[in-house]
Amino acid sequence: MTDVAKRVIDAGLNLLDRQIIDKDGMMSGNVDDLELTVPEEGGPPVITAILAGPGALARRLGARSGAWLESLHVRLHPSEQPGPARIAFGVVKRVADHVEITVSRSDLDVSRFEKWVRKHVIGKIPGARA
Amino acid sequence: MSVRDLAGTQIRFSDLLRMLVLDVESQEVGRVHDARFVKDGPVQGAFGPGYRLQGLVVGTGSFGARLGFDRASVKGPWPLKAMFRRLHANAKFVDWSQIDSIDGERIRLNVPAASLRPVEPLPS
Amino acid sequence: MRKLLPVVALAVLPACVGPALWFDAYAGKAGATASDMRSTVETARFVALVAARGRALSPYVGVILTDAEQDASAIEGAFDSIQPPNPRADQLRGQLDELLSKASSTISEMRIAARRDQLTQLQQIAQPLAGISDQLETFAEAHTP
Amino acid sequence: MRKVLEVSLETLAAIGGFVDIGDIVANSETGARFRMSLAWGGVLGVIGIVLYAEMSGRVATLSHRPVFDLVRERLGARVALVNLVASFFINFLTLTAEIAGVAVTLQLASGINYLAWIPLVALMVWFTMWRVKFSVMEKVYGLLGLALIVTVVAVFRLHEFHTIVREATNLHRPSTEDWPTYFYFAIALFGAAMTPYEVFFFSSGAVEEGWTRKDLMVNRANVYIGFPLGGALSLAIMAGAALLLAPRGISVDHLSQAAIPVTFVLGKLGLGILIFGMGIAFFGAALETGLSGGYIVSQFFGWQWEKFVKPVDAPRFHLVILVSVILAAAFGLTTVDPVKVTEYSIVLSAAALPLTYFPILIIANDPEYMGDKTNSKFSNALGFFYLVLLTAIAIATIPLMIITKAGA
Repeated sequence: MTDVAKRVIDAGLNLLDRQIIDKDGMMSGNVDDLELTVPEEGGPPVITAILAGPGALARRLGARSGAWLESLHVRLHPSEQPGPARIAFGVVKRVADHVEITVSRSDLDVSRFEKWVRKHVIGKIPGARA
Repeated sequence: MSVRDLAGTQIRFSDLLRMLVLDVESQEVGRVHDARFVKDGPVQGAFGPGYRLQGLVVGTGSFGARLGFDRASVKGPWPLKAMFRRLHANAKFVDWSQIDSIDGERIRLNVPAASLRPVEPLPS
Repeated sequence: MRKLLPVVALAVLPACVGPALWFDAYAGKAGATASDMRSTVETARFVALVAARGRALSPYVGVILTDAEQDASAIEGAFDSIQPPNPRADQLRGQLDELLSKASSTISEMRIAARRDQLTQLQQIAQPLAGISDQLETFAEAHTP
Repeated sequence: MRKVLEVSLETLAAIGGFVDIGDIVANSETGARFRMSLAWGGVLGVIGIVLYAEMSGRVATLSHRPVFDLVRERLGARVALVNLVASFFINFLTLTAEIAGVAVTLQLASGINYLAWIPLVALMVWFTMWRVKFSVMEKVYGLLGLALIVTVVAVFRLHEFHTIVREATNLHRPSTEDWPTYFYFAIALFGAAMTPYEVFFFSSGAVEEGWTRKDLMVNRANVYIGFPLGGALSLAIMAGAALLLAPRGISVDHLSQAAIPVTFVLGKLGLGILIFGMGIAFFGAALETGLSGGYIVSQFFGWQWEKFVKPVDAPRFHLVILVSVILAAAFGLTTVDPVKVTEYSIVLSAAALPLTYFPILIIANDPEYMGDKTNSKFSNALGFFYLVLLTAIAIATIPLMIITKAGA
């Protein structure tokens, strides 16, 4: 168990702003925020998800740049009221220097912009797949 | 909102950070700098037991709180270490059970500030 | 930018400064202009020297003289656009202007020769620059605040 | 034996890779105006970059994390964003200056105006980043950049070594210059040696190449031998300007003037080698700054950034690079003076450094990341001294820039 994650952490120091690595070893965003859920039966909150991408980062940047980033996120996102991209803590494999997860980044909502850039810009340049 | 009424709700960690903490006599204790979690909460899928909030690290002067001089095993350089240690010397640990209510930007405690313990270093 | 500063600095001087101060400021800018032009003149002379000895590549000589020509005309233009505050300043202006325009036209001739690949003739064309450079240096020293 | 060869090859490449347009401009200008009296500014900068580059290489090797990743983690999202915006902007200015600088060297060789070369240079810079392998790229421009040794040869041929040393060790301000200008140029020299992109590139490169503890020796050799020798090339440029330009009252406003001393002493061959060396050095620095822009933005947001994965697997990283190169070329084409852009980039560099170096210094002291390879007492004392110095410079730069009208 010590392998997976430390038993006691300060989330700001040990979890926030760390790099997320997917099951293929690819960088998949940063831990921009955490979702805490207070259990139905009461008691202290538990970390239930990692929030990543502009929707999550915006709130931490404070007034102006945050609002700008948030509006950009809302405008570019297909759904009406998009929340931040959410990665359930259940898919976390390891918390160390990096946060490793057991799914592929292509299945994550946080990769939306990346996919767009790949499809419409970078993928169209010769040699992009070599 | 009283802590009891929070059951089933969600909080963003970033909202928790920087919240103002007042003790039972409405004395200002400081702001939330960090939160300590223990891996013994409800099971989160393959991750196993989830991280359960144990308590908050509360202090005055947020500058450099993230640097970790006060908690991690950072060794030096000593002038920096001494400076930031001093800056955060008055940091307090607020156990979850000592929280009475969380309202917007404020956290109210059910104990006086004087009864709060100092922050223990993280076990390595 | 160095070259344009005299103009800017004079333009922003408050109107309330007395005539004596105005003259000193003008003379200071004239001194700085002379020193800038001397740098350009010496650059041209230097290149003529190495070109005459067949020690420089001809595109390089062309480029450095084109740059020098542009600098020279920029320095001249910037100085001419400064309003001399009084008759004493007019005299100063006339004195420096002559040096500036001589330097500028000589460097232009050098550029023309260089572009025609007449590198060996450069030193002969550059001859007047020696005297001009000395006069600019004297002028600059006399009017540096 | 092979390891020794690899080390010496890399170290040689580090010498050639050290010099960029900022070093050439700053050292020529100050040599021509202040002779050798500001040599200490360059020396101070070289010691600083040696110290922090070694630290960032060691941190990257042991924690597998590049500098900007650590900046974000230790300073938090908001302060890191401020650092990102400042560093990216300065890096962009440097990229513009390097691309325009390569174009100017092509102009010096061909006579064709540099503006005509900018699009071609930008395309070559981008293509190299798009296609060429990291380790090959770094070694090729580093080794070819060694052509700049002509500057040292030229200075030796002048047989005025004692004059240079005497002037450089006699700390004084020339009577023709005032104190603010003197310190403004000291900051320029300092910033030219300690550009922020160097640690971004160096640490990201260490992560890209998968350095392990065994490579720490290569890291040390590169930094302790390569950088000071690279710095010596810069000092040779200053000395050449001090000996040949200063007596004639020539101030350096164009790159072409920076080549005068070598041309005078060594003739056509020397000039040819110098132009080639400058072109290669600027090209290499354009690659380093171009990549650094992609590195820091990606590392701040947590995007995939490594160059060894296919571009389709790191699309946002390559998008940042592509857009920066296009914008830098466009900015260069506005006929903005490359020498001026360089001057601003190096002076602002010095001012932006504390926010980047602070986290490096802290992590280098954290055994949780570094194990037994934390900083020695000596590097900590020196590291702390530089942090104080950099902070003082960061505060003083903008006022000095205004007082001296940017060194005019």
